Amino acid sequence: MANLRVQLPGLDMKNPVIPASGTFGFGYEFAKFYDINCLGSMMLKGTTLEPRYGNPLPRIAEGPSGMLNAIGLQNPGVDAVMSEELEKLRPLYTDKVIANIGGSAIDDYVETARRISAHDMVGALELNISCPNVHAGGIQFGTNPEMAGEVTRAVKAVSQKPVYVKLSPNVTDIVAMAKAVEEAGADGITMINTLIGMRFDIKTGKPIIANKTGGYSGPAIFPVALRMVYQVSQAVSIPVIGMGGIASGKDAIEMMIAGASAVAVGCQNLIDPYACPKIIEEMNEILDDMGINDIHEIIGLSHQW
Amino acid sequence: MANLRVQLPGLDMKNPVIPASGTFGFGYEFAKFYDINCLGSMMLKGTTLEPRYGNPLPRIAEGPSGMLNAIGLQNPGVDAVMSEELEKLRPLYTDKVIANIGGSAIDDYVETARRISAHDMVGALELNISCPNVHAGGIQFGTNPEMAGEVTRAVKAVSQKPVYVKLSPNVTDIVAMAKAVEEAGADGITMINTLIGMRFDIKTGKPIIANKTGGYSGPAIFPVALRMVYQVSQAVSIPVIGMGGIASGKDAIEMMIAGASAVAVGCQNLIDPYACPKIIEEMNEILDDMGINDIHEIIGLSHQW
Amino acid sequence: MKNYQGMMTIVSKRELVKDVFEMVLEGKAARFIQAPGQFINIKINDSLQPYLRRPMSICDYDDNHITMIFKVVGEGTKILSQKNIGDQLDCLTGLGNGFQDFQAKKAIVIGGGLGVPPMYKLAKTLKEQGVEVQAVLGFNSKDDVFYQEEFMDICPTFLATMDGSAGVQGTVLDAIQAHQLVFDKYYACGPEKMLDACVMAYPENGYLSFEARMGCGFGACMGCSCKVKTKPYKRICVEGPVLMSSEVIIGG
Amino acid sequence: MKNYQGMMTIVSKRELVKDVFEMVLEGKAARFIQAPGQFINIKINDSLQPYLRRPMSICDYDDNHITMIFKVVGEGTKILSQKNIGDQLDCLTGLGNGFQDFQAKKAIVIGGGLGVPPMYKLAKTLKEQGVEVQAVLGFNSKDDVFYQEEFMDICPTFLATMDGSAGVQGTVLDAIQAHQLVFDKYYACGPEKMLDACVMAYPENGYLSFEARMGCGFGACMGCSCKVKTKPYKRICVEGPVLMSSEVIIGG
Repeated sequence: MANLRVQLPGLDMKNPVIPASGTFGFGYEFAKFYDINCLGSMMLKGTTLEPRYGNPLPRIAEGPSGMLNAIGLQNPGVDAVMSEELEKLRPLYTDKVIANIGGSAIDDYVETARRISAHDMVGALELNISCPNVHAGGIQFGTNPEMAGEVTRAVKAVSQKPVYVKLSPNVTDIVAMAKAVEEAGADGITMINTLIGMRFDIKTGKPIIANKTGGYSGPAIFPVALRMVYQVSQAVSIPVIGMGGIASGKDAIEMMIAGASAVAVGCQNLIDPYACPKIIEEMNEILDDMGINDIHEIIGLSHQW
Repeated sequence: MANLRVQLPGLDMKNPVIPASGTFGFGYEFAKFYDINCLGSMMLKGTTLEPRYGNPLPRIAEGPSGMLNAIGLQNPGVDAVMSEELEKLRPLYTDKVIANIGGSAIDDYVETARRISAHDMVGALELNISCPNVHAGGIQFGTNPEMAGEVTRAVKAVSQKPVYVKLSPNVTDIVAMAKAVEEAGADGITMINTLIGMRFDIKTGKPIIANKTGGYSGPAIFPVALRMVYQVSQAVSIPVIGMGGIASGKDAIEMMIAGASAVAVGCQNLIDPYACPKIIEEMNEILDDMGINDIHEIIGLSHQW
Repeated sequence: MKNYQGMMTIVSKRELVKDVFEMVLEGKAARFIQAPGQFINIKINDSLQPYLRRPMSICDYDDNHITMIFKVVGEGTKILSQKNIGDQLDCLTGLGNGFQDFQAKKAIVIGGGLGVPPMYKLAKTLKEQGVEVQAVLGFNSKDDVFYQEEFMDICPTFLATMDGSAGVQGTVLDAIQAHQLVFDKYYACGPEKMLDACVMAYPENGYLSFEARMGCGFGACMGCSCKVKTKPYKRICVEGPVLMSSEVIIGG
Repeated sequence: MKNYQGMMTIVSKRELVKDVFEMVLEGKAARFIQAPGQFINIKINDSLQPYLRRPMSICDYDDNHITMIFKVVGEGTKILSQKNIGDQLDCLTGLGNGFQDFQAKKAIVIGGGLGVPPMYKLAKTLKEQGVEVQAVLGFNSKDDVFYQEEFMDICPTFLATMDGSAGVQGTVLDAIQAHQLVFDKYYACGPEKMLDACVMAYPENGYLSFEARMGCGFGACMGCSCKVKTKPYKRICVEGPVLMSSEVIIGG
């Protein structure tokens, strides 16, 4: 069986499979399905300085091979996440987790990062500068290289843990965004966040999602994610955690071939709560069939062409 | 049965269903399947000043609910299109067609437009400033508002027919692009072109498409297209022809509810050569069920919310 | 076998009224159901279409069977209605809190339209617990009525239809008043309008089962959170679908 | 009935060798086929997965039947191989130019691997036209050989395998030389490497059937255009899949 262990800043992972933020709650919900210690790490639900209820319902719509969501960063706030949610997770998961940080203003990001980066269970931060579902809620940081660099620099200055920046695909030049956050000191990049989409009720003409627009994710966005990871992983020297529509071990391997050093699994956790363990198993089988001994052999395999 | 007739600059269409450029050849290929006079209009294969062979093979890859293509503007050149392709089409189609113009430099666009806009069968031009598959081939015009305005203005100056500009979704701010071409004199907007994507052969790590990246289209991109048409149709006063993953009459109606004054059907023509007549029939049935007498009642129906 | 998940086989299927189907599923996953009012979340196809699972209320169940009743309203339910006996479905079962408080002398179960099914197993359970049960079932019209006989076999059952073509004309509340029904606890499932009306008419001693568009059905995506008086929010899929009347925020 | 399109029913299915299936389809759409070497394009599922049709060569046909042979190489062919007798498939038929020139005294049909099937109907047609036919079939190894008997019933048939486990060791060209086969016209279908080798060995009097990833299969998308000596390009799906040896540009 191939070696799946990968080391990334702040994360020593037994395998490169990570549930993506917002599709895994704070982890413990999945412990009733399987032993979550099989996971390389996990990205926690987006956390803000203050508690947020988020957007009105409906927050979910469906698309071909994907779904739209507009949750709006619902979370109990950073203090409650540390004192309650992470304590519920502590007995269930022994490796380090990735805290996902959201916000509307730089000061929010900074203070949230300062507090949660001090938590012993947190191995790294994921700076979400690309949430499409919060008005004045980060998206502007995710589409402007200067602002992306600015918030990254500010968070890096206070974080006790490595900082990964989550990039939005809704930009003209994803490489410029990646270089900006690398230059600002990011330890890694996670990508891609959701594509902004909409659906309408044809009877009333009303947008199905109360927030009108939502973030589109699932297999439908996989080819876009592969392309952007391919471009960015060749343009920066920090590791990229690839995500966007990964639904199988084959998808995960294709994403790493594109240049990802690890993968995050999003929507598929919602369709199949057993998605992550299945994907880890499938990766093992495929690597064995391919006669590959170490997962590192396939990372960026496409760059030679 | 509801009135489906829509009038757009240069086009008096018996219904709002138009096969999209690049999925319908020069029209006559489909005459062996059905009487193409049932179509509101048709968008011809992208035409350039000089003949182009296009990209090496493979040019096609598959994705979840969609396909990637990198044809590279293969076409026999504007003169052969007028003297040969359109003459083959003439006996088969009586309404006006939309000539799609591609290029690498403004002069190419201008000269191609000058020539083909004089053709009697051509009712309007579609200016493709967003082809993702030609290196230095239009895409830069499609991502920069100033350059988009510049090429639009230049083509408008010589065109004898109304000019529609085809927008790329691979931008941060689609509304800025739309406003730029409107301000430059565009008579209409067609959107969206394809999303840039990739797929890889996991055995070799090689990109499946010889051009490496390809344009991703099909139902997978439908929610993104709906969102962009919704945003643009409210920001400009010229009509929008909506496209991107329309595969059914219901999809077509949802696209018009989003704000499109007509729709273009792309990939679905490749999956089902009978797609367009089926979609026209389905639209009639749905409008009857909804008790709608005129298609205009649903155009932009979502904007009230 | 995996927790909460399993393949279940369609062993019976019948159309009760136009577009409303009763389906009985057989499989071990049924044993994860612990209370009436819990729901199952079904992967309609093993393809990507439709993409999301479809949450379905449970009408009746035992250790190896689940009876569900659904109406064809869209692509997913249409495909489901075309499945045949013997076909298998990937199901997540035992989801949600369900109805757990059976402490009552005289209870009333209120079902509106597709909210009727979960009331069936609930009525049977209450009766087993020695509670005196009455049922009020609301429909749009006579042609939409289903499961009336099934309820009558369990308890006194009263009908309401909006057009008056069967039972009392009007809402379930009109029927309760018309028949001057007395109760010390009520349980309701139906359209949000109906549930809101119940809460306004009877703010106390009620349990109401709510619906919401869900991403996952098991608490991961926060797609179905609604505001309640007792907490900042509850997830319909985990802390719900059953809420206490006293904690419901109308339009929450 | 629609031109070129129709639902066809699977009436027989058998695994010839590992992962290689022969399937017979029945339906009126078969009558649109006009020449051996034409192909059909199949919608494997009525769902969005897989999205594209799958082009398949035609091994044999009559007015109401199509025999095809395919190998399970990916998702689409895997799903197709799991279809059952009685299942229906949405097919576009009679696509491509096919083999149309049967003017020969002594012809040789050359099939490599999954390029063997279209040679079968071609060999039968040539024989009917009074042409003396010989067949050379190339495979990787003995275990991959299929349809040898079927060809032997029609004409002298020679085998080549890369590992020498059956027939001549080497390529189809090695077999032609080893048996010193004489011919005034040849027809070939197989991997691009094999076709290129044929063109280099025999630049004249040959017809070769090429493969390409296709978007549509009927000339709309330009996804399969290849450069040829006679025109700027030919679409494999319309002006092909059969090209003359004299017009082929190696690696075109």
